[in-house]
Amino acid sequence: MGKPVLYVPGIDELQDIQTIASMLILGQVAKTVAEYQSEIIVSCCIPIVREVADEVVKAGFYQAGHPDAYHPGNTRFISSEQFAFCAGTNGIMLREKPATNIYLGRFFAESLILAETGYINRSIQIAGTAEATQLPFFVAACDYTLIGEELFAVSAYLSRDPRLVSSLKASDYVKVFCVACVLLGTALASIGNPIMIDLFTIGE
Amino acid sequence: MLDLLIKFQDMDRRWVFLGMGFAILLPMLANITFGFEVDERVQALYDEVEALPAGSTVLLSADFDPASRPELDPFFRAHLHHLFRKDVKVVMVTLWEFAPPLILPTTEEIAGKHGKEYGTDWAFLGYKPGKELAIKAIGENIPKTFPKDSRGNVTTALPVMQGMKQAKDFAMLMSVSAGFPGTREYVLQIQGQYNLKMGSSCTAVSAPDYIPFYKAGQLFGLAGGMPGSAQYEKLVFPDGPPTSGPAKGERLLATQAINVLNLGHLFIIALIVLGNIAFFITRRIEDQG
Amino acid sequence: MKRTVPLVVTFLVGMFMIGEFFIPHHLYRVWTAEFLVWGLILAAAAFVLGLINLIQVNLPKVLRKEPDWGYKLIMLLALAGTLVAGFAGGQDRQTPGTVYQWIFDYVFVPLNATMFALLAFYIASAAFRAFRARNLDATVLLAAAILVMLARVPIGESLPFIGDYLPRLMNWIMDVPNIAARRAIFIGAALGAVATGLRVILGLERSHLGD
Amino acid sequence: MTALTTIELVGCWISLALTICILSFLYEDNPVYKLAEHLFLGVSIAISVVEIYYGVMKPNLIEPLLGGELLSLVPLVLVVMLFFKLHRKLSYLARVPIAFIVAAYAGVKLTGEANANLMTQVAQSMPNLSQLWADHGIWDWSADGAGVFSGIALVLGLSACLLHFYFSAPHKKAMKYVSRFGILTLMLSFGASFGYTVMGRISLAIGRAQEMMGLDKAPAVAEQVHPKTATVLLTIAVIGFLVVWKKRQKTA
Repeated sequence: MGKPVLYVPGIDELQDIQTIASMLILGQVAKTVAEYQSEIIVSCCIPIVREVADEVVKAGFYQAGHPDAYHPGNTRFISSEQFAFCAGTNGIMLREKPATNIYLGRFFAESLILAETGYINRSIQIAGTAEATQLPFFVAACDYTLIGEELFAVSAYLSRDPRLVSSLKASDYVKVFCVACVLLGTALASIGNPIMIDLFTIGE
Repeated sequence: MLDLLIKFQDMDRRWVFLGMGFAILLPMLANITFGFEVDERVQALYDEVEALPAGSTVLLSADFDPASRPELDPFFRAHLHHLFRKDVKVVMVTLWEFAPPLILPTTEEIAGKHGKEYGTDWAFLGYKPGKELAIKAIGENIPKTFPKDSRGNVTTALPVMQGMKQAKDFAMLMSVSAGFPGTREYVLQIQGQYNLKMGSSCTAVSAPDYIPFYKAGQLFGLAGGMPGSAQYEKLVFPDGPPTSGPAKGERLLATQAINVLNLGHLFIIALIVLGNIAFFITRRIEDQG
Repeated sequence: MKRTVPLVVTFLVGMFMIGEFFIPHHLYRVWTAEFLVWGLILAAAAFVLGLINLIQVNLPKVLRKEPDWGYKLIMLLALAGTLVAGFAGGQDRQTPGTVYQWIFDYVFVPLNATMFALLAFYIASAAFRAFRARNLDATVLLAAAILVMLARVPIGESLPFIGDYLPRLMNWIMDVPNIAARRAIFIGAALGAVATGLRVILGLERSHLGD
Repeated sequence: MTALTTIELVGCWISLALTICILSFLYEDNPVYKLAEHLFLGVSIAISVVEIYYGVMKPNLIEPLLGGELLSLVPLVLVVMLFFKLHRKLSYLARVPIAFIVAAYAGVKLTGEANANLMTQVAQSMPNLSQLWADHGIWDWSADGAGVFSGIALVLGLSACLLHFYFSAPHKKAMKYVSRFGILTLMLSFGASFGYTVMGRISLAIGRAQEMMGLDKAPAVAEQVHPKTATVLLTIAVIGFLVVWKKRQKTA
């Protein structure tokens, strides 16, 4: 208790779907943190993401009934340069010693530097990204890792909003449909019928 | 014994750092050299550039920063030599804000050595932020996206830009890409839509991500990481560092660096193997006792 | 009003951008391109807000002489100095010999590249710590990593017996299981993106509007 | 090669000094690193702002406005609304430009992702097995293991991974095995990715080492800079400082 939570919403723009998913989860995390009367530091790489994160955290504290505990200086714009951002976020980890680091969103090469610094700091680390190149590093250095679309599923699941959960179900059906198409398409292609391939090819 | 093994498994990571440092420095100081082969993806890339007719124009998106320079700059240099040597014109853009100070001096230097004129043989349209949006805009209308070039000339007035309105008007699109935004976004946003002929040089990290695009025919060639750059250097300069001609003085840094990679890899593999041996012995002793 | 207008804007702009895919008319393209440029301008303008936040967070720390205030001061001075050099340099700021280019070449480039280079060391320590054959999953992870590492360097190719097969096996792993896994992640992520994109455009997802 | 100016020489030495300051972080967080870190933050933000101004604001907003293009008033209004974020009471106005930018990207992504990631990836995953059999048989070493086996492995691996992410129902019975196969495929891919990445990461350190040894410069330039001497001297200085700092820390 008393140690803050560090939340890093990736380093991509607000418009990236992963960043939006991260913002939704941030709302839930902020609410929980506020309920325990702890602190949450959000470290942002993109100015406009900071502005939105600020609103989201404020709303979370408000919903938890502790609007007074909300501290705008804890949602910070660090730098829009990838490794400067990484250095700045490392600084927060080393000097403000968060108990938990949460990395959710779109990450690139900085993922391993962040996760390793968090590891030597003995923080509990939760990561999630749909960026396939960075997943191995999060898997190696974090306690829990959300892989690919699990990131989107968590935000829908935590929100408990039936409309969001239903969209999750819809993507599940599309997934099964894709698998069926791949299997059927392979069978058809193997007997010389490329109809399924043509069906999935656009703009030629 | 058990204590020692357990200690080894949990050793301070700073010992690992120290070892890694030595693994990098030793081959550089001792000047060890190894040979290497050219893989199919780099060969395909080279062949496609080689097949360009003189006078055609290439769109080059150089999207890297100082951090990824060791991997991509050798490719970038060799590629410019290759293009200018074949009298191909180059229009360069970048989506990375930190790229212009790196790529512009290099291009000026190499173009100068080949006696190429700015505006007629090559042009640099500058940096455009916005990531995917910028790529989409490049696909749609280049003069609109870059109303002026990096020197403040009106883009449509440049001789090299005559007849070049969209990405699809160019003979090929080459993406020298250190990550996001880069090759992947070009493929997603405009390659498919306009059926562009596109090649890529990327960092070793992104290479597995882009191989599906190569397999799918969306990229005609792919040079991944330091080895990709070294292989391309080998194809462009088959006789080693050039001692005469416009490329005189090129040091072929990627070819040099490939030696260090050997020892670095062996060091990490040795660490993992030793770590596992220690792990198994400890587990066995613990199981017995 | 406060809620409806942003939602209406979202819906109209989003639908218009999607429409481009189905209506490949020249005039339509002109307008989507214009919209995209506006998006670029907005993203750029947000930097002013970022700058203000930065000063709001750090300047009081310097003035109150909180711990590390000296470093914050250095940061603010470096920021101000580089801004002045950049704007004073104007269109020619990137020509060799200018202060801005000097800062870029001799301060920014080494800092950025070295920060990135720390990864060479971190990847070694992460591999040493994480790659233990604790169970089947971890063993597969570890075996694939070692195989690829060996095959990636010329030394692997010169090993007796397996040297010839190593690069081919690596290519197979990269081309078959790796592509299978990556395609699955791509497809899943694309579904997530499409679903979330639709939720945003239809106004079901409003977190970004501070709701 | 012409002679370097004093400013350039000083620059080369500063560049090496900063490199060593950052590397000192490998030992632990220390004042030298903190100095470099904060310098980096300040400089990087300023460069972003300058480049964004000249790359976007000036050519796309300011110049068209000065040129009397009325259409540019629309993005100007959006920008002004965004700045209301700073106003306590009117901050809700900023929601309109935020809505605009998110919707524009979401729309672009929707079609881009659906096309390239979804449709193309699915279309590429339907191998013609009889063709593979005719060309390569079961397994062809000379073509990196292409053949019927790989074709089937690709299709099954992809299907299993996709089904592993099936959230609507718990993974029981047959699904358990499918999901397990999916996880193993993922692990194989992650391991391979990790191993593949090591190379890129070492390359970065090589780049730094090349600079520290002067290999990145033309020989004539390197002669003037004396990079090796500089590296050794600066390293000794930083280590010396760290020793003193550590001692002081202990006594304090």
